[in-house]
Amino acid sequence: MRDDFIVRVGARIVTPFIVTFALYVHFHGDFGPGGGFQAGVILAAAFALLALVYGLEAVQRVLPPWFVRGCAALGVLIFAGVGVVTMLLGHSYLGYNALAHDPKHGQHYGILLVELGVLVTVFGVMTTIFYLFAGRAGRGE
Amino acid sequence: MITVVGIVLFTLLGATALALVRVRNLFAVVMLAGVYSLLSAGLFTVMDAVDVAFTEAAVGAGISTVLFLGALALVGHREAQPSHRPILPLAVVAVTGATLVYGTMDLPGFGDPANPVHHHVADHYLEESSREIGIPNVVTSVLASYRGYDTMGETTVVFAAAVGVMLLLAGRRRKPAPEPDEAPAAAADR
Amino acid sequence: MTSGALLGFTLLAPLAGAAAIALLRARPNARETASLVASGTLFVIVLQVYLAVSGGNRPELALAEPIPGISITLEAEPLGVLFALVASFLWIVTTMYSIGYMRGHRESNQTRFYLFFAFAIASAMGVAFAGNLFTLFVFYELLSLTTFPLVTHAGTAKARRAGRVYLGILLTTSIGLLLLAIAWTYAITGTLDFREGGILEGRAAGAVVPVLLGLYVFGIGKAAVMPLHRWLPAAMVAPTPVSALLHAVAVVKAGVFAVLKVTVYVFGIDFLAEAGASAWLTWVAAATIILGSLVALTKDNLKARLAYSTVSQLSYVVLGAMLASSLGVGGGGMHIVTHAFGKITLFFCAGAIYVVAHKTEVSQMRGLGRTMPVTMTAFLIGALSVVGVPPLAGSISKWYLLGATLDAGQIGLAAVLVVSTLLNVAYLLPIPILAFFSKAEGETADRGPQGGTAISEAPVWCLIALSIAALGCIALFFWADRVYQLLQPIAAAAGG
Amino acid sequence: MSAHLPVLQVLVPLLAAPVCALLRSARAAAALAVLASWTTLAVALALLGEVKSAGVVSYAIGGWVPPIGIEYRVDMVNAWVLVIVGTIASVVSPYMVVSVSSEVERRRIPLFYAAYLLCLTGLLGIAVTGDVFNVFVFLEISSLSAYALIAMGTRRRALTAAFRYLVMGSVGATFIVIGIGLLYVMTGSLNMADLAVLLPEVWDSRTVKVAYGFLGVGFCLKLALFPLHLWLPNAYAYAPSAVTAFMASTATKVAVYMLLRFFLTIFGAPFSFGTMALDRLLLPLALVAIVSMSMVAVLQVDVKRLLAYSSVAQIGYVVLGLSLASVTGLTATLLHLFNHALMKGALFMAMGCVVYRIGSVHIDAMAGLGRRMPWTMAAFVVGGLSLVGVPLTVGFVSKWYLILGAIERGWWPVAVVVLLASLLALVYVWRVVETAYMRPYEGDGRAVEAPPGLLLPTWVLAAASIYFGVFAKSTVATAEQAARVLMSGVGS
Repeated sequence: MRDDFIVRVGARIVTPFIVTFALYVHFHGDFGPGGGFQAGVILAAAFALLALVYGLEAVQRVLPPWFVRGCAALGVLIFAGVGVVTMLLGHSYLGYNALAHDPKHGQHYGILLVELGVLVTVFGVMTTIFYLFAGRAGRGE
Repeated sequence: MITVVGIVLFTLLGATALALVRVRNLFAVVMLAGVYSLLSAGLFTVMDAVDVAFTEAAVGAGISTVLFLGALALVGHREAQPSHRPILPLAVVAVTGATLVYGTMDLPGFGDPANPVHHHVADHYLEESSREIGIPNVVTSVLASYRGYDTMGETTVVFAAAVGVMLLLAGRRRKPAPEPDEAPAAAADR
Repeated sequence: MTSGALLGFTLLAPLAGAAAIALLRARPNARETASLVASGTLFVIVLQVYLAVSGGNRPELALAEPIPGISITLEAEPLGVLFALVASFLWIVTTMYSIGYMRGHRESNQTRFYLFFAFAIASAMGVAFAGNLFTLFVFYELLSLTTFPLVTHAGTAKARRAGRVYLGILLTTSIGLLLLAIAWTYAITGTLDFREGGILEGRAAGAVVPVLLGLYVFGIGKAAVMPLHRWLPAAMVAPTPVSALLHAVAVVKAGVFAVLKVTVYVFGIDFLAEAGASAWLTWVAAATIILGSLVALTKDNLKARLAYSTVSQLSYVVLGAMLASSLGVGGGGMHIVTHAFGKITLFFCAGAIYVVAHKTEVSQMRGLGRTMPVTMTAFLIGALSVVGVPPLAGSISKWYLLGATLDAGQIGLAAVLVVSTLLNVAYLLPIPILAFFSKAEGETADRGPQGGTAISEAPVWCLIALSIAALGCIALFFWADRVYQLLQPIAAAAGG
Repeated sequence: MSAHLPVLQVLVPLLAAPVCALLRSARAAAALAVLASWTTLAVALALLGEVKSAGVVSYAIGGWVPPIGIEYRVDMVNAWVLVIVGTIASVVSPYMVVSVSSEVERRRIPLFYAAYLLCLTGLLGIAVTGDVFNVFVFLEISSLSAYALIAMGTRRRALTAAFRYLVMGSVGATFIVIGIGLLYVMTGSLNMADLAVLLPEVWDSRTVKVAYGFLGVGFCLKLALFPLHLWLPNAYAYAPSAVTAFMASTATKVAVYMLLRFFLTIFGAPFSFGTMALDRLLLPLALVAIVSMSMVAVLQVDVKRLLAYSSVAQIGYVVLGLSLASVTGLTATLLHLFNHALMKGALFMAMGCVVYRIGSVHIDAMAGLGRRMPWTMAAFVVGGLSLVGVPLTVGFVSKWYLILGAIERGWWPVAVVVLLASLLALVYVWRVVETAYMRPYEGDGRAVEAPPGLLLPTWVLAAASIYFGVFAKSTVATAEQAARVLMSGVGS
């Protein structure tokens, strides 16, 4: 596929849109359907597309395996960490109200942060798994 | 209109499921699985569960198809012929299905506003969400705040999956240990 | 020292002995000294308990309460004291004997032997002073487990098979029947304590009583009531001091002791007699007495013959208990003592013969009386005691038991005892007669320079031990009063 | 911080898991895993103390009052289960440090600890929560990580064993989530306490009964009740030693807890024992499990498999206690959860010591080990005697209550079966003991005593299975209180 001109150009054009869409899905989750989970998946799909077209190595130069692995773990830490912070601020675990003076703002920040955690983990996990499969396939043949 | 769409989608869904079971070419199986997810996403949309539909489309039809294909590259395209007819599994599936159908006969009618699901905690979510949380999408406020802890658990599930795959696949080439039957003999040889 | 603490020391003394044995494993002399010191100490302690109990006290010591309402408690009462006295005294004698035997026979794993012997004695003390059914059960099981390495001491395939039979039967009966009986008793009465007059009276009636009693009698596999006696002959592969432990010091005695104890303190003699629940078991015991003797007659192997003799003799005690009268229980209690001394003498002699002359079969023992005069004289005394010839100890207990059967109007059972005595004569007495009055076959021919009539006695430790045991048979005849006095309170409580 | 105890119970391993995954040093990951496990136990004990003094502890996550948000709710029953899981985790984790270093590739070890911590998180999460959907979420966490952990066994068959577990486990989880879904449809609530109030109104509907059935099948798959136990023997036999010890002592126990919680608290004992005849359904299965699986265990030559089958039989005891439908029976069930965890943990850990030295647990390979590895085999003997139910071991205590429960109901044959099965246990335990002690050692010199890092944890459990057999007062009291909580609906 790497030699196919149309695919290469197509992928190059489409990818920014996919990434943008992922971000839209993430940040628009408060208003319409979507959120961190879907955004993470879409983001991972964007990089999977690139890897299919340009080869795994090319993508891994930009997003090294250790980085996506780190993302997988980091997202969980972000999510759980928000809870720890609210706990330290004297509220109950994941009580976002603690995050700002106005409970509504607190909720808003909290939701954004935890959704970010979800996004990071889902993106990291999906990409890691993709790397592992794709990487092994390359070596096996 | 909605009913017709629903019936069509369900018929297609059933046909896809049957094909999935019958087809032996794994490549086709993966594609059909993608189709299945897409159809389900359609059904969810018809049932006004847009968030679920979105997720199903992104995960079921999107990334998992890619991952399945990645796995296929490792194991080949043809499914091994099963050694015996799966009578017992079929019976189990039939009984399970029948039980589910039996169970749904007492189910409250679909979309009935008097249903308990629409009243107990749902009332609170719908009425208080904007006051307590202040964002318009109630689904998000439930997922991220009211039941945010579940979402954290699900994030952990996803992470656990990655840990599992990494443990299994991360560059492993280990020497297989002797099977139990050989073990004592091997010990005696040495 | 309070008398309760004394009971604790009956467990501690052998355990401390075990610890010393383990520590001194590299120095056999020190190790055996530790064994002797521990056994001597234990006997002194038990004597103190005896003094306390004969003074009318009932020392008690609660150790733990594993399950709410069910405790591990030690309590001294006459029957237990009697059993403990016998076991602790015979431990001394057996240790002496072991020193001679184990060294003379160059046995391996001697440390393990002394170690588990001490454990077994500790368990026996626990059985003797058990204050309730649960405690009895616990120590009864411990006794099975701690004697297992002793039974399989040789480690051969035969020993392993014997060990399997041994543990198999003892644990099967105790877990399958005895534990069930105990749980049932608890469910009925809400207590497991031993009480004078029993705990079941007024709480159980009808068919429950004989069934429950049957569960107990057969569940206590160590009493070797037929058909659950197989473990005892199987265990004959063990070294002779172990046989002594099994047959005289602790194991089978723990069994019949437990039967007596259950009869007296769980059912209560009067309750049993009223309910008539034990009648069917007197006949089981009677059958065991006769069959055991008959099988013994057919055995040429000396230890096997003695083993079946034990099976038969144990049922004397069971019979005594099942007669459910104070005379029967007293006679049974006495028989535990007298049979212990008689049988240990016989086993000591059998072992001595094996160590010195390597003979195991009765038919090989012609002329042994001349090479081993002391041993064979002791054997004669032991045999006569078991038969029940005065002035030897065995005659007293048999007399009481016979009296008990007659008292109960059971002529049939009395006849069984008489017949059994005749059978005893038939299988025991030919051995000393052969040894003293017939010439060894091909005398001196293959025995080399030390053969012939030259005296070739057992190791001196063995001789001391078997002489003490034989003298005990005689002495007990004259001290029988003391023993019976000790048991008097039970008889009194039973209104007998 | 004590107000946050319930959530800390889960949070500590949950935070430690991703950190472990990020670490590169095996040693640091090991230290973290051990530390997290010990903290877990400390929290569990503190919780138990609080429940004992203050009654039910409730924690509203996110500050949302239940049933709006997710509630953590700890009473005697789950406090007890948390202590079991915490105890086993804190004993097994240091053992894991030594045993895993010989069984798992070095650079994989941090991930291994991450998986272990996730599994622990999942189990604790199931036990602590008061929300049915939350149960499912944490069930998935524990299951996924368990599959991976089992696949880490050194033999190739570990992979197929893990896969089989994955298939059957997923079926179980699906059944459970269907059941939960149906409950939600019928009541509109996911909170356990709330459900318990709402459900009686719809008891009669088919949907609730079907939900009950689906949940039951799902739980029985997870707790490996005969005949749904097929995944268990291989999974336990081929998993790494420490994983086997951990899983055998915790995973099925937590599954039993789920069953008790759903059927006795949420649906309520009257519904379970009355309408659904749960006791009469489970009784035959439990009895068949006890007898047949003990017999199968007798035939095994791989000792880990033998112990695995024994586990299935022991689960039979646990379920039998439930099917006695009385406080005594449930006391036996809850006691046996703890007691069996202790003894099976000790047994599997002793076998881990053997694997560590000679690489096999084939019964013939164990000949003469009684002398070569005296402490290891002594621990096995202790655990084995406990399995048989010899007095002064924990095994006796739970069996005693089981027998009493059976006699109370007048079910004599049941009491007899329990005792008979003890004898079967004696047979299979004794086969190993006899091989180890009575047969001469035939291997090369590799069989020497296991390192203290393995031996010490093994003996902690072995000693505990004696200690709690001699001083069972506190455990019995706790279990009985918990049993009363579960049976509260029936008024006894």
